[in-house]
Amino acid sequence: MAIIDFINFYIVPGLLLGSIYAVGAIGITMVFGILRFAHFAHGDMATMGAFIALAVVGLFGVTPWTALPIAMVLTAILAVGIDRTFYDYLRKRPAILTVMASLGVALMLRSLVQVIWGVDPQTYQRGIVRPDTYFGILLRPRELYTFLSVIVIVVALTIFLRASKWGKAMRAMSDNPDLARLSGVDNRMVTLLLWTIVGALCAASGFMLAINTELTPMMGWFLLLPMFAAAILGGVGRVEGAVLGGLIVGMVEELSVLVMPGQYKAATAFVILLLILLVRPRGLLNGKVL
Amino acid sequence: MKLKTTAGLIASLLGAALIAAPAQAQDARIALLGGISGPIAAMAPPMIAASELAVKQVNEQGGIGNGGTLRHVVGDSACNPQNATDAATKAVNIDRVIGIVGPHCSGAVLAAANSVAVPAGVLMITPSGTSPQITAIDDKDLVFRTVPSDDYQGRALARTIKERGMAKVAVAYLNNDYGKGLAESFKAEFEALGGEIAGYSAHEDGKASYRSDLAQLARGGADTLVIFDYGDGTGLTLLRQALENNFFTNYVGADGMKSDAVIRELGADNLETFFTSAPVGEASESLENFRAAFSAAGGNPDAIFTTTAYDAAFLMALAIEKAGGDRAKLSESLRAVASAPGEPILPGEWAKAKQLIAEGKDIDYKGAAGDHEFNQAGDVAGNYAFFKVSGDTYEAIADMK
Amino acid sequence: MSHSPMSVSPATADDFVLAMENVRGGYGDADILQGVTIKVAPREIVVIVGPNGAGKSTAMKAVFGLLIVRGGTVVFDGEDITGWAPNRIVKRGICYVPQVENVFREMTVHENFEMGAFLRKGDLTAAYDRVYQLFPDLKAKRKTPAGDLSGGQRQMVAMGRALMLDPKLLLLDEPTAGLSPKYMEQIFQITRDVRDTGVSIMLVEQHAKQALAFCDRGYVLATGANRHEGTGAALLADQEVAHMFLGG
Amino acid sequence: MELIGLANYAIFMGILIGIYALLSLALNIQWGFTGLFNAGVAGFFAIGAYTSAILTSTPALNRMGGFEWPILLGWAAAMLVAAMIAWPIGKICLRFRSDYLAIATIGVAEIFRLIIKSEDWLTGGSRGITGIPRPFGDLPYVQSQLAYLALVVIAVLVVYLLVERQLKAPWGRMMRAIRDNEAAAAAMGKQVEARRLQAFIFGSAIMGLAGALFVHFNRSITPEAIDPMIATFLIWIMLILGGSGNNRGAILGAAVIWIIWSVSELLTDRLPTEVAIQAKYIRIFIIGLMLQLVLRFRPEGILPEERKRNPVGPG
Repeated sequence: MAIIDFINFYIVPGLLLGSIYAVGAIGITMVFGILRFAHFAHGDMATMGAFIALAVVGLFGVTPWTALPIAMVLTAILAVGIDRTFYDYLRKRPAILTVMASLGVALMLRSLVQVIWGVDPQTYQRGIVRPDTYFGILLRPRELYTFLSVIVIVVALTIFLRASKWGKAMRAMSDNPDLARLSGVDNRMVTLLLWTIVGALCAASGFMLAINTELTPMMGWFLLLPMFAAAILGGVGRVEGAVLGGLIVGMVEELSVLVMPGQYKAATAFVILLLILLVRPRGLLNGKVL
Repeated sequence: MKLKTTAGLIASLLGAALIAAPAQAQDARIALLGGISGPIAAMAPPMIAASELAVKQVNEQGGIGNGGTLRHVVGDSACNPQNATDAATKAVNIDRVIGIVGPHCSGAVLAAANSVAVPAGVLMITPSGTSPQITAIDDKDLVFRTVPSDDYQGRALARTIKERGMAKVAVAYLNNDYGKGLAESFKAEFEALGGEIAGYSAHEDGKASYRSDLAQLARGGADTLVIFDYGDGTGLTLLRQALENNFFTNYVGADGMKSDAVIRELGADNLETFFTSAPVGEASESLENFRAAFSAAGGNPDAIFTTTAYDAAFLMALAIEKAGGDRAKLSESLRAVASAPGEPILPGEWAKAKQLIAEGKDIDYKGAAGDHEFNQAGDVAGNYAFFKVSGDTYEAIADMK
Repeated sequence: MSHSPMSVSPATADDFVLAMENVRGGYGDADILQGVTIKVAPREIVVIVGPNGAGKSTAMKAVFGLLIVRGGTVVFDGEDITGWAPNRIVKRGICYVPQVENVFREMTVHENFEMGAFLRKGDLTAAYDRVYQLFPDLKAKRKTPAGDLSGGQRQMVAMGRALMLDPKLLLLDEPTAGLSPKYMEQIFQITRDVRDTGVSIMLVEQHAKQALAFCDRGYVLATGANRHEGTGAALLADQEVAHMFLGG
Repeated sequence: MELIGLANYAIFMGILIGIYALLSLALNIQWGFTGLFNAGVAGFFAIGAYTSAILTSTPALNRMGGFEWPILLGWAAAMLVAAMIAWPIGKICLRFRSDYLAIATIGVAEIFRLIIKSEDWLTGGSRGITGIPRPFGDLPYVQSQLAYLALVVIAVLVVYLLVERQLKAPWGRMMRAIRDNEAAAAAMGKQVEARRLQAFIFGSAIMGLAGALFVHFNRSITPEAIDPMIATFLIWIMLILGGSGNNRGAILGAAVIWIIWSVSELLTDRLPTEVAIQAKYIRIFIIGLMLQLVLRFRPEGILPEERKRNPVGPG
């Protein structure tokens, strides 16, 4: 196989898939890190975000990429609302109850998507797009935009977390919640910020998946487990770890077909997950152990 | 004590349900069970709508028996055995149906037939359960299907595309009973004919990317990709990614791919080398009758399995009419109305059929998806045509032998 | 007004930065503190010592609102703060350095200090200068994650973080636990330096002898109640106290 | 006439509730009493189902078996194989703390599901296994259903009594101590690990039994039956809703959820078809909402765990 084919048909799709996983995994790892629970509604929240973008495209006739920021804001508001309504009052109780609540939210979101938008697969823009060539590498505009958006999101988030007062407060909360509270960090504010960011990231990951494939009510649910694998692989609570984990999971999934039958592609994420839990439960970048 | 409370709760809820459902003696009740929620959620509503069209036509053209109405309930089999048996049990015991059209998925059919329909003596016709396992059910002649076992279609498709000069193909199939059944029979026949399978792989539902799968398939040098999947599911993603990357020249699907979603989302211009097979009736007016009626009713005749779903419901109604509503005679009557010889009845011709039955004449339903000459096991032989995309719809370009 | 028979305070309540009187309470249903009285005067280093399970750390947490207090009062700087939430107490001017997990491990030294000053607005230059002056070792490590530092340096970061809010009273929970004698001496020295910048200090110590030797006043607790109190030197000289800690 | 229909339906519901109650009881052993967050229920359910199916079904051409074993042997084997597979998994996974264990077990169950779907020689792949005998399957419909209900009820009863007895024994007291008190757990060290493993294996064996009861009821099994939604998460919802830590709660939760799920459809079926189809999606919403309501107003579940030392009730 020519190197260029290998890049075009295995590496680039792997990176693309990995980028989508990464954006979702960042949210999961942040919820894990700060609120200490596995957020099972993450995938369905991504679905919701993707469909909200579809609604924005339909209502205002804007291009999908213009709809994305709007969808991110709306999904962020939704995420904050969900937290206030369904998770917040469980904060002092065992984490399992919040996990269960998030499972319930997942079901409710999926059902809403089915009722509002129906069950047919849909796309933002009809037709197919053949790729452009950049030094032999085949890329479609939407793929280019996806990569760019992921970079923008990761850089912006990193700057926010490293340089801003509240970003640092969020890291502090993830690092050592008791001490953060002793330092006077307001829990509620951090939680509000967290869900704003998580909601926006969910919308982004759902949107990117949808624009590269189709929108279906189950799309996010299928995304959930690879995203968990990515978050744990990178190290819980580590944003850069989630990105790394996402890229690795995406890449390994795409490359797995070289050595395994295609129907086991879905298993690769879990195998990676189990291996990492066994060998290095803190993840590649030394995350938290819950 | 708790048991009593629970039982009381069940009883009161059921009571409420029953009050809401008055039954009249001369009416006949059937159930339409479909995978409304679950993995084939996108396919189920049009299929249900097609079956309902048959029910509507029956009632508009004289109803059942002497002034009776054909009533139906819609149940969700969710494509899994748990929900399928639940829905079938409710249909049989609470709604007192005498026939079930459905369920849609083979696993659901197996469970619902084995633990509900057959023991309870209720006739069941599935429009889309394609697994060969259904043939083997010990069914007391109560389980039928209007969709051929995937064996027929896979083989017919192999012969057709071999004839059309596609000698080296790659096969991508969805890892479920539908995809796998087609892929296996296709492969066997295609290789027997001297064709070369240059790539053969299964894929799971719901993954975000299939590009490396496709690249892997393309490595064998095949110019044609045969996709056994659903056009409003993963098959759409797969076809899109294959087209966008120019992995192959020709794309061929079975009936599952003959979905309007494919044309709607990918665009007809991009589908000039996309072909599908699908079951059709021998008399071409059969399909036309159905298409016209279903379009008029707001349905989409290109949606998957709508023809078989319509035929299943129409056949059920014919059998009920023939049996005079007698549950015990139902399967015998079904065989009578479906098989030659007899006066041909096309989709929508309920009034004519009703009159012939009343006169004691033999009829033979020639459906939108085939003639439905049931064999011993309640299976039908397939009758297929080869379709290409033309404008916003599919156009038959050849019969498949 | 409740008052403890043990109370032999040298001055009236108004002269103390902190006056915790006859406090009872615990984490759950059971009272761990059975009536504890501890007072800290301005610019004073007060040490709480006692055997394991005496309620030393618990007494400190009672000051900081981390306990369910079921009796007694905690008065800080003339205001009754009994039952206040920790973040309110922080704003009022008490900072607490927990025994363990007292730094943000993944954040740099400097970021730890920033977090310490989270509630402060305005120019922080003076505050940073103060901590880096107190802990010159940390100046070179300001970009190092606190988790990568040695135990003694981590303790400095923890104290520095607490000092960023410019508290009137600093609570140190076993700051020398697990440190080598050399570091222990250093921490004590730093504690004195901190006091000299005008802060009152209350600390809980496991190393009773060393701590009593360096403090201004000490309290000996046992089974959740006051046993002895006095200047460090006086307590060290006390036969009963010596017996308690030297064994035999 | 109608009453017989009602009774038939009630019998059927009883059978499925019984099977789900077994799963819920098994999960209660693992989560309710031991604190093991097993989110791979479907995996052990599947192992039991397929084991019994392969061993008791009639011979098939293109897969292993069937061996036509007696049904009871098939059930015993289902429990045994589920336990045997649970042992190494527990050995490896139980060291993870709650959420990690959950995600690891989801992963294990998904791998099982993919293997079952793909390895035709063993499980019949996506076509599944048919020709599985059903005890009393030759009786007329109603009698056969009743007989099966009796079997399921006996199984639930036996498991219930067994678990209750174990809980009152020192074993159960120790399990709860381990769950509630980290320090006590740490102090007991190695022994704790062994106990947790025992609970995991015991629970998994019962999940296997539930799987076996399920396949013999349907005389067939296909991979759709082990979808994580209906074979793992639904059971979690049942247990949390019924009251984790309370065996009667576990059974009640199974009953309540299944009845709501099933009966709600009866009511929505009276609506016009388009609305009825929408209503099926809304059913999923209702289950989600129910879960939220219980978590909000009764987080210990409908029947909370009985704790002697903590008489404080909800509210």
